[in-house]
Amino acid sequence: MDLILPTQIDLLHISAVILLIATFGIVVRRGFSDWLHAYRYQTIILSGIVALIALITGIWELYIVSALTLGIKAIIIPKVLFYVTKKLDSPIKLEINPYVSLRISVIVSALLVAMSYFMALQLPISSDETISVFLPVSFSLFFIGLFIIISRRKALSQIVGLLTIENGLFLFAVVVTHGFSLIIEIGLMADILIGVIISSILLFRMSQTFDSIDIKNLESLRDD
Amino acid sequence: MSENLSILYIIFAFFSLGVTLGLFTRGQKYHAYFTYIPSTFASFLTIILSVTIFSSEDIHLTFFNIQHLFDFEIFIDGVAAFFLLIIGLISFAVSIYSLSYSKKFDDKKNNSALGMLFNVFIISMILVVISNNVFFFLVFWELMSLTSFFLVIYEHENKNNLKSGLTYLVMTHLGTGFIFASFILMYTQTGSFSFDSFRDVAIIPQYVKDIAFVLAFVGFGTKAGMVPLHIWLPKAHPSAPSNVSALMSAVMLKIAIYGIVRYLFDFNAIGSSPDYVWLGVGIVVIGSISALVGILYALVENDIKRALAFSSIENVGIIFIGLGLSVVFAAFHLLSLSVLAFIASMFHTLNHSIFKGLLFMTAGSIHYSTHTKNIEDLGGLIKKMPWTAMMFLIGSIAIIGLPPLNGFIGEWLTLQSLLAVFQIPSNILQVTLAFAILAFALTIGLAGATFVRLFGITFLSKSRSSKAINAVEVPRLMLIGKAILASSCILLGILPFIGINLIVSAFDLPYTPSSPFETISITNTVDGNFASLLMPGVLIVFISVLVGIFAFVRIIGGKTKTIKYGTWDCGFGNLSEKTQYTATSLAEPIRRIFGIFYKSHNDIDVDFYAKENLYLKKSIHVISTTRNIFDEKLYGKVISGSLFVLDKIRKIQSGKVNAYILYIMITLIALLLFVGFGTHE
Amino acid sequence: MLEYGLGILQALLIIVLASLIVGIMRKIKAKSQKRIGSGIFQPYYDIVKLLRKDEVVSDQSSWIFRATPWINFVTTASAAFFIPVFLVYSPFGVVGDILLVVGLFALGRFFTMLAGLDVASSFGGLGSSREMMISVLVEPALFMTIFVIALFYGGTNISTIVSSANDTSILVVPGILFALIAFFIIMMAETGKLPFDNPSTHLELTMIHEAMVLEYSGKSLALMEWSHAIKQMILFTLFVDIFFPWNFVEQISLVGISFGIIVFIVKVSALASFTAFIETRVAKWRLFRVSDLIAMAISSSMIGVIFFFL
Amino acid sequence: MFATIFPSMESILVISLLLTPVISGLLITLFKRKRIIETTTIISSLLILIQGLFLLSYILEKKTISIFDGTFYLDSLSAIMIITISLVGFLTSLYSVNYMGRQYDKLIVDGKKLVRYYQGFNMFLFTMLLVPVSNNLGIMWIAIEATTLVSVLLIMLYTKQGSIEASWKYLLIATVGLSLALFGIIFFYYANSVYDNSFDSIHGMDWTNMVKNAPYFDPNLVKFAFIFILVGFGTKAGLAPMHTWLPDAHSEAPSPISALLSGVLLNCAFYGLLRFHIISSHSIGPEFSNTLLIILGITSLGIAAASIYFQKDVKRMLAFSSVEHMGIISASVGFGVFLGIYGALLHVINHAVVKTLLFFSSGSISQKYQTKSIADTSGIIKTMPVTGFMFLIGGLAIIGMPPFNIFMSEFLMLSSGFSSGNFLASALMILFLVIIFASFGKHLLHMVFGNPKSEMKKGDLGKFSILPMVILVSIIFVMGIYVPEPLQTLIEDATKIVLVGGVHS
Repeated sequence: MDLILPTQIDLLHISAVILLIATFGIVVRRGFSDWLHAYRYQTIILSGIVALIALITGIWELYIVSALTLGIKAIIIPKVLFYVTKKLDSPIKLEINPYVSLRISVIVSALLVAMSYFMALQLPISSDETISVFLPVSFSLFFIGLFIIISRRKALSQIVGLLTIENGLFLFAVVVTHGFSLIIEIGLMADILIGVIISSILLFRMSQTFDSIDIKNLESLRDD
Repeated sequence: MSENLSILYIIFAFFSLGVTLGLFTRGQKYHAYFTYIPSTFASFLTIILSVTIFSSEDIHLTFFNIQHLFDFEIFIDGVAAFFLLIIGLISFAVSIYSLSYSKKFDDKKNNSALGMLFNVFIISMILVVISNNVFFFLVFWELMSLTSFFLVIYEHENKNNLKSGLTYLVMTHLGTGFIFASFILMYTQTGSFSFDSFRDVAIIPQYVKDIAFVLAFVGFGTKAGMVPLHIWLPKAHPSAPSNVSALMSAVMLKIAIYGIVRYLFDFNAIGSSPDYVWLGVGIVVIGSISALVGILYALVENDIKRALAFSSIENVGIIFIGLGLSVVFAAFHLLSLSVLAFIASMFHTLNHSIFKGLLFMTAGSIHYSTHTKNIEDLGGLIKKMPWTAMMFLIGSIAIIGLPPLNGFIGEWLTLQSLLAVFQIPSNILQVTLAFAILAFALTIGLAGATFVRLFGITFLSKSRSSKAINAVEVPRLMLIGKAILASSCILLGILPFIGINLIVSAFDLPYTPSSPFETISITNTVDGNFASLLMPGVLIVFISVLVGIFAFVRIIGGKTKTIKYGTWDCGFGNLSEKTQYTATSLAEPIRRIFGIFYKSHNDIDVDFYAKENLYLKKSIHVISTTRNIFDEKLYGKVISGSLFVLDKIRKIQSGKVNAYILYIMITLIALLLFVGFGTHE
Repeated sequence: MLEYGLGILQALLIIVLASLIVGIMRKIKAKSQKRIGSGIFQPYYDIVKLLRKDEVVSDQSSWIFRATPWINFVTTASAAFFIPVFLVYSPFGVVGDILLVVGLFALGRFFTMLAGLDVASSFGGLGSSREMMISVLVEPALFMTIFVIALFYGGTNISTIVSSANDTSILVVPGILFALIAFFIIMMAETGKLPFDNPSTHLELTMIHEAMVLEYSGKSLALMEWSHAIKQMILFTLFVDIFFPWNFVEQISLVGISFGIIVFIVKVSALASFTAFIETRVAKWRLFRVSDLIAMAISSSMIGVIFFFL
Repeated sequence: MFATIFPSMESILVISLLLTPVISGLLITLFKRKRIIETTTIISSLLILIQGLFLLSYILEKKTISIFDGTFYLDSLSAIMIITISLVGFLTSLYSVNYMGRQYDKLIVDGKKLVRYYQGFNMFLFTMLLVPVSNNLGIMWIAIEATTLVSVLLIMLYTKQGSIEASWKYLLIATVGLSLALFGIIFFYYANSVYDNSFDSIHGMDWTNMVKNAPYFDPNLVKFAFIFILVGFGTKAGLAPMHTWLPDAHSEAPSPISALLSGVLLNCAFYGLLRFHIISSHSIGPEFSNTLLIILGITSLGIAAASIYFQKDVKRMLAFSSVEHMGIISASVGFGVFLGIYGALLHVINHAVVKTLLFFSSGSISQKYQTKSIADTSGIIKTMPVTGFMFLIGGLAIIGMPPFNIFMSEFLMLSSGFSSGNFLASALMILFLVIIFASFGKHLLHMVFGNPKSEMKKGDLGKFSILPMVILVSIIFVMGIYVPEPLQTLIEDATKIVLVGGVHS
């Protein structure tokens, strides 16, 4: 590993902070399109980070991977989701009262970030600089995504939550394993893409049958 | 040795012949003969096999193994042969009986299934008794319960048959769970599943054998119908067809007793040190409670087969008293008394299987000709079905334990072993066992009352309903079936030494086998004659007195005529059958005395000729019901309580996706914390 | 061979003297009620008269109704064979013991109850159901007393009991006293004496034993009466042998035996008159209070047991 | 007999095994006609079964096969999986021809949907076959993720409300669960890379490589990683707190698919969990992962016991019984005794066979009675004697009645529970099994016996649906008393792998 210039280290820190802010952006917003914009920024930052790591570690595959993420995750997936939200025939395009009010969800996400930093300390990963910076970030991305799925009422927000978890996972993979072999990388991307397509089909079906994509009317199968 | 084995193969061949024929002769006219004749031959051969085993040495061989630990091995020693005898004798009589009894099911259902299951049921019982490996014992044990379950719900059109079938299956499965746990406990010590390894006592520590025996006792007790776990028996036996309920009650309960005897005898789970007394006392206490509770419920039961099922619980209780006493005496090294108690309980097992089989068959023939089991609308059947009445009378005299027949001997032996309690050193024990005598004596009294009621109401006086009026005697084959058991009742009663020698040689007990006409004598401590009984002698006294009195009456009285005339009706004119005592009213005084137990409740509705005038009553209708405290109080509470708890747990399936993801997050964090702290110690 | 002769003599003695005792009791009861009453040999005349009369049998009844008198008589008479009267041991003792006697009584009672039900009249049913109730309670009491006696005198064989009672003559032991009380109550219940059952009247309210034999006439009635008397006689002899075992004949001599017979008759008639006296003093109790009386008998025998063990 | 031919023979076999479903999927998309689709699916699943049997005999001789220098690695553990997948797959294809054919005639399903069904069916088989074959854990994860996506497509075949809800929940929970699993895998990969100085990223992800280096992993890291794996694969395997998607998904999917889901897919996820259990028991000893497996096993058994009594829908009840059986399998693997693991692996096969039979028979029953609710179906033995008999045998087998195969494996597992010393867990297991016996028995009896509510003409549905059921019932009866020799040796080798983690290559 060549000597990392100080500027690169605080560059890493800056990019980590920006990524967290973008994730908080998703948590705070209410409208469908706001989520998707926030998600798009997050993915762009993510691909920037990947390029930065590629620059630092000098592994050329990472450049392809960051290009791939930019292409698929930042452009195609949001476009698909925008198309879906336009086609939804439910008039109001925003989430009125999620299970957890926005203010509390911000506090909870901050708590989750703190927890992921505490968890990262437990793990005996100290050697590499990039890992020690980005490991807690990926954990927090993962837990915030999980929290979004739990606390929101609209199906679309749950998809966005799912994608945030995927981003956290992807960051963790790139940081820790410097991108395992390309086949697995492509396999991952394909999975996420198909996942989004299927969930958008389901979204269409839901809006046709329930004419609203609120999770409330998805509770008929239960043990009462 | 080899010819014993060949008999065994022929037995299996005949039974499987019965099964296959049962399957393929579905609709034909003579299907009953095809299914039941093979089973008659096979059961006859079983009797011969068991008798030969008594004399020659045991069969012990391994056939094949399906896994390195599960090998199908057979071990027929004296103990197994004794129970084989019971199975053989009763299924021989019942198969002849069902040759014509199964005609009753000809019209409604494909009764070839009945024939097929009947044969499979008997084979599985035989296999249970002879198998020597835990896995195959449990497989055949549950196969026996499964086939008897299918037979219980044979008429599954009416709802409560299904419900009782389910209770039966679940309770037996609970019992098997306990038996399984006890066998596996023994397996953990010996490392192999075969019973031989359980037999060499050295390597199994004492406390393991204690726990294993207690678990096995509860497991086998459920199947035998011990009190707290008996609720399935009065439900399951009556709903099965009568030839099957005869087999179930007479033989299947004994297979459960076989299990306990195997544990007591072979795996000698009971060491001979005084700290085993609490086990023996426990068995005696449970036995006396089951006896008392069983007979109390039999007394007020109006369905004849339910009453007989309850009386099976009582008799199983008596058998347990005998077993418990033999354990208590063994614990105090009083070997001769422990042998006496053991002979008493085994003799009672043999007797009970005989007369209970007889009684259920007679109940079956009543059901066959009058199509009803409720004794309230029977009556006067002795005139229409004289032979069946005779058989029922013999059966009831035997079951009550009245002198000439075999029940008396069993009871007499159990009473003697109870009376011999005074030789036990510790005082507290003597007093507790004295209470057991009180319970046992009360049971004998109540049994007498029950069978007076059952016999009196069903057979004597005027018939109470049209069903009873046009009843007709059952076909001859059924009578032969019953006659076999009735004659063995009388035989064992008059010459009890046959039974006692049989048991002594089967279990090779250190009891000096008395000469054929020798009295069954027990000497007390000061070797005076504590008690002795010579049944043939009693018979001689009977005959001589009869001849004497007959001569006396003939000489003094001279020839007198007997005139038939109506019963004394205080001049009111012809009495309808309404005026005679019904079954409920006959037991009413006793129900009043044991009120706290029965919680009996009479609801009376009276209707009047005219509303205003309350004195002119048109009719009074009294329905008196007793509640079964076990069903409602004990089981009702337990089931509703557990359902309440289960209901709470299942609420987690709430239907909300967010909640489901929350569960995953919580489990993740909980496990991480569980690990997180783990690493830092 | 001589013992067997004496044994048969003993049994015959019981069977023959049974009606005499009934006559004595009736006489004493009449006297205590200030009436003359019939002679003490009247029961004999009744039996002979009945034996000569024709029988009327109900058309509803079955063979059980006709067989019961014979079975009843045979069982009670054969029970008489095992009871020592003047000899300490009864030669037939080895054949049966006191449990057999109780069993024979139970067999007789079983058939009487069935006969009661057989005639399809409410009287018979009434008698049988009450008899059922009382017999259900008497059985445990009887077995408990037998248990106490067996404990004290080492065995259920009647000859052993009587001979050990004769040797020890330890009447004063409290356990035996409680057994005596219990046995007396059971005797009253078993033979249908007053607090339990009023033998003389035919009133539905009071009769238990009478109700069952209501339908009998002629020979069968004679047999039933006679077997009832024998049963009563056996119970009296047992009571006398066990609790007042004075001067039994040890060595067999003509004078000894005749003296023994006379003493036996005196003892039994004394007991009979005492019970008759008790009967006149007490009224018939309500049916369901009778069970408390028998429960008292059971508890007293239980106390007897505890006294033995402590 | 294959060993003599040049080694590439195995590779042809494995490749052809994987490619057959893909080819038949393509064929189906080309020819749209019903007759052709059905025959191609049957032929392809038959081919898979035959190749699976060949592979089985191969592994029995040579213990392991590894081709393309380690990307595909098969040992006796994966052989068990392949056998279950191919057997159940073949029988399901037979049954779905009859089942979907009848739905097609009743116009519940139109031509397009039928094509989509058979495409999904073949892709499902392909993805499931990929799981036991792949040595690289990343590929295995992708395969399992693909099974989720394909099965979601199959579940949402019908457009009614219930199937949308079920598929949405299934997609969401499964993807969350599997991303957790990926976290775990990457942790293991990291643990492997940190230790192995000569770290070649290509083989880092291979299971064989990980097992070899396992003893030198950092214990804390392994514990963290195993937790993520346990929760991740546990969700997909339907273990306790994460099982919530299972009843909805299995009851809304068409019956043949829920047979595949319940019978085989749960086992694939459990197979993945088992692989990591071997690695972790290699590196930090088996106690850690054993206790976790027992805890999750007993909780899922408890929750299943709690909910079966209250079920109103047949297929939901069967789904809960799958949760119960997965709980028993994981608990008995957790007992960590040779007999227990042997019983668990045997139970994997037994459970797959019996559960498939139950779903087939309940599928035809609900088609005949037009309702899935337990209360309305009664007297099946009268209206549909053969299917009723099969359903009864399956029902009795699933609750552990002795003459059938499940009793044998449960016998082994419970005895291992006692001999491994955790008495509390085994006592709880017996208690829950009895509760389930009572509640399942109640519903089973109500359905099979009694007299049918509305007048219904007697008659079973279709010869094709009876054939697979007859095969299954015969397997149940045979396996109840006698476990065939080759199967015995196969399971013994697999147990050796799981117990000691002995890697042969």
